[in-house]
Amino acid sequence: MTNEELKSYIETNYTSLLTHNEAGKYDLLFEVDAVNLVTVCEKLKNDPELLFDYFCNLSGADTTEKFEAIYNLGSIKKKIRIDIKVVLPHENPVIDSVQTVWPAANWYEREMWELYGIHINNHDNLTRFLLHDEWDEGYPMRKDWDAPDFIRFPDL
Amino acid sequence: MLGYIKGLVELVKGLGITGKHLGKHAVTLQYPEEKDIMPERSRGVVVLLSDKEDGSLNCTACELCMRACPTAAIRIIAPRGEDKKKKLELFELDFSLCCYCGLCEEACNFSALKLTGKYEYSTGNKDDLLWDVNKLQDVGRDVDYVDKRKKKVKKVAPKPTETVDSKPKSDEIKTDKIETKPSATENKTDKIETTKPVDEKPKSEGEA
Amino acid sequence: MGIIKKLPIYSEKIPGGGIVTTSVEQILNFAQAKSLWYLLFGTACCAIELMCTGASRYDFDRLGMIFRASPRQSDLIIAAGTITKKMAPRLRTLYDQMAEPRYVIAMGGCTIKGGPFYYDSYSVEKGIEHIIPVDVFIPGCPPRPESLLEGCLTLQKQIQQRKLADWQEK
Amino acid sequence: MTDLRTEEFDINMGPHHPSTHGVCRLLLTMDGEKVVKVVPYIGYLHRAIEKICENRTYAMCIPILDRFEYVTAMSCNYVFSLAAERLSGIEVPERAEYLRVIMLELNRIASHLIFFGTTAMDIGALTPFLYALREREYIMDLFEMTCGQRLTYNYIRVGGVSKDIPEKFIPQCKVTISTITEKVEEYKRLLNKNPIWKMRTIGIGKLDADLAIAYGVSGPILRASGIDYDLRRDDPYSIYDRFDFNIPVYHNGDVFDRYMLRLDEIQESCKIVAQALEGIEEGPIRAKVSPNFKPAAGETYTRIENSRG
Repeated sequence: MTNEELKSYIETNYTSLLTHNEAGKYDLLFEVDAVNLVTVCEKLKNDPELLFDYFCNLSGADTTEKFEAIYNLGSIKKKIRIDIKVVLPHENPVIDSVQTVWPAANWYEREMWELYGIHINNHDNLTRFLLHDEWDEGYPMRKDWDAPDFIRFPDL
Repeated sequence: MLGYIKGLVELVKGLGITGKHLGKHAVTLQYPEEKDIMPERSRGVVVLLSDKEDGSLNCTACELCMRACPTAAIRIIAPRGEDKKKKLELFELDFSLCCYCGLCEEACNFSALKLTGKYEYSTGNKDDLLWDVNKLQDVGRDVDYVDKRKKKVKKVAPKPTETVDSKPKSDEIKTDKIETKPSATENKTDKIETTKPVDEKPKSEGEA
Repeated sequence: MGIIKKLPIYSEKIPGGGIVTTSVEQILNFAQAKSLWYLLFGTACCAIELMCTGASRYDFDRLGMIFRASPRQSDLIIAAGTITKKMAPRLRTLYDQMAEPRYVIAMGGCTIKGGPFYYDSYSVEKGIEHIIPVDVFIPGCPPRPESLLEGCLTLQKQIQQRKLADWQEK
Repeated sequence: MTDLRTEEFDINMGPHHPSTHGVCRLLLTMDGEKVVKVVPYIGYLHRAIEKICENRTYAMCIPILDRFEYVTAMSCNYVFSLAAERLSGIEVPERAEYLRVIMLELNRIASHLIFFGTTAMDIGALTPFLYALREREYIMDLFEMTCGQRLTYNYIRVGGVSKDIPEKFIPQCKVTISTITEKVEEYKRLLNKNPIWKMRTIGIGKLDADLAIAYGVSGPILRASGIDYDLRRDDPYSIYDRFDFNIPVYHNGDVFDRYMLRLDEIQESCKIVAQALEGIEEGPIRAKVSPNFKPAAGETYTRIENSRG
């Protein structure tokens, strides 16, 4: 399935759920509401035409106004890829866990919670694991984060 | 039982393979006595290069290397003198930060610094790793390099006429080119002036 | 340790006792310098170079350096690789578990001052010197195996110049 | 003899353990010598590379990314450059693509050799370690000759590669490739039928296909579990579609299969390098990209087949 076929397929079958985003280059990028995330993911995984069974990556981003969570999905049988983006508000970002769909999401979600402070609903083990145990300086990957011993790159 | 015998046979076969190496010459390099010849592109310590003829520094204090450095290991202070020329006041390279990526060498247009094949600089004192301009120059004295500057010196020639003695020679050879290119260099210097990061750098580092 | 440290105090009271001190010093220092067993403590890129140094081409064993898996059997930590804030207490624990006299080599930029991770990194320890005392710093990112060998030779030289009086004080 | 009562107990392995070759803490629940449950703790080498790259130009990021995955730093250089190129639509010259493939595959071999050496060392055979790292040095020589460093290359740049290969690279590379192909056969003879090696690897650490997919396992481990999935063929990047190579697949998903698969992959990589050395032609090695390059707005996510998955 080529990217165009995939795009038209998704646009016809997932009209209300997924909206195409032009910013995505090379791979297709779709946006989804945080509320629908888990249902969409389940559909994508079980759709016999798509079969997105492979969870590649989950990345977070801080655009200073919004938080973004980007899910990179792949299908081993159909050999296609797709990116799904969820935009979250900067105040109290909360997102549902997709680890019931793909168990691989577990660690990525923990990492996102730890570094960006995006809270994950229904996560079974939301504990600190990248930073050291006594860490109490907030969420370091946020753009406005600062700490006393954090040395910024000198502006040369 | 048969399994054990088979296993033993296989073990002996494996030993045979190691045994083959017995008489062979070892690949080991007897380090302090014999040393590998470093390839030309080897990226060891950074040195400042000196002019091949009069031994003065090639550096023109343009600060391009400082801007290219991903770890901010290079620190240059070169305020403009009264004659609007940049004078190198401080050139420090911190080898505890340097990541030997070679971007400074690529950024340099004046063959002023080079990553050499030298690597033996372990020390018991951390402060020894902060090299100033003299040490960088001393280490680089015997380094052979291709001077890609020759043509460009003539462009820049109007700038450091006072300090560098080699300029008169270069001026003699080709005077035509000088006229064409000073405009470009002037533009460059203007740009640097507008950004004026020179004074701010030491402060920000001091605060950190 | 106590006996060795007090040896100069007692022996120098005897006429000619200085000879005993000097020769004991020389023998001890020689023995220490030529059989530095190091703890395999590799965390990042430098660990790969440490492995290369231990392997066929550079052969660490020639210098009397054999890797040990346990800190209790080793004289030397080669801190190879970035030490993060999460790892720092473990490094200290390992150092404390080692028997005296113990030495530390800081290999590579990260262990000296943070290296490429000095700026903008929230999780990297800016050098290991404030966790454990360091004897030799080897610059490089990562240092070549030869650099590491040279660093070890520097450490051996340092050890051979030590006096009995300051034998275990670090 | 009556059944001995066994009781489960916990063992803490790591973060510093001689056989982790890196840092990772495992909380093992053991039943005798059998591992019943593992809880991994990671983050001992979290160096905030993403945060560091936020403040740097694209050219400056590449040396930092070298330290990201230091066993195969070329792939890290490459995947970053590829992402930047896809964003701004930079055409990479032909020769540069060939050089990239050669370097990537050589680095894959180097990485697999480290796997082979250290795994065997941890399981109890020291000789393969010495052999594997001896061969790896030949590849390091090639890298050093080309870009000057042994481990952190900073070689593959946005738009091409940083330097052309020196003259003696191609003959030396051919010799290296043939030596390694030969030596892999020797490695196989050394270990494959060794009863101790077989006892300690066959049936150990089994990962079946469904679990592998569910947990997003990739690379050699996925293929050792019986899933024929390789991005070099299934999502082709660079010029991999021009080369003729097999993708080895094994079906048991245990340690032995992963070991066999990696040894096979070394030979396949040797094939690719040999073909690339034949096909390489003269030409420019880098598209025109300014040092302060910034790609066009947009976002892209790039995947490549790294040697470690």
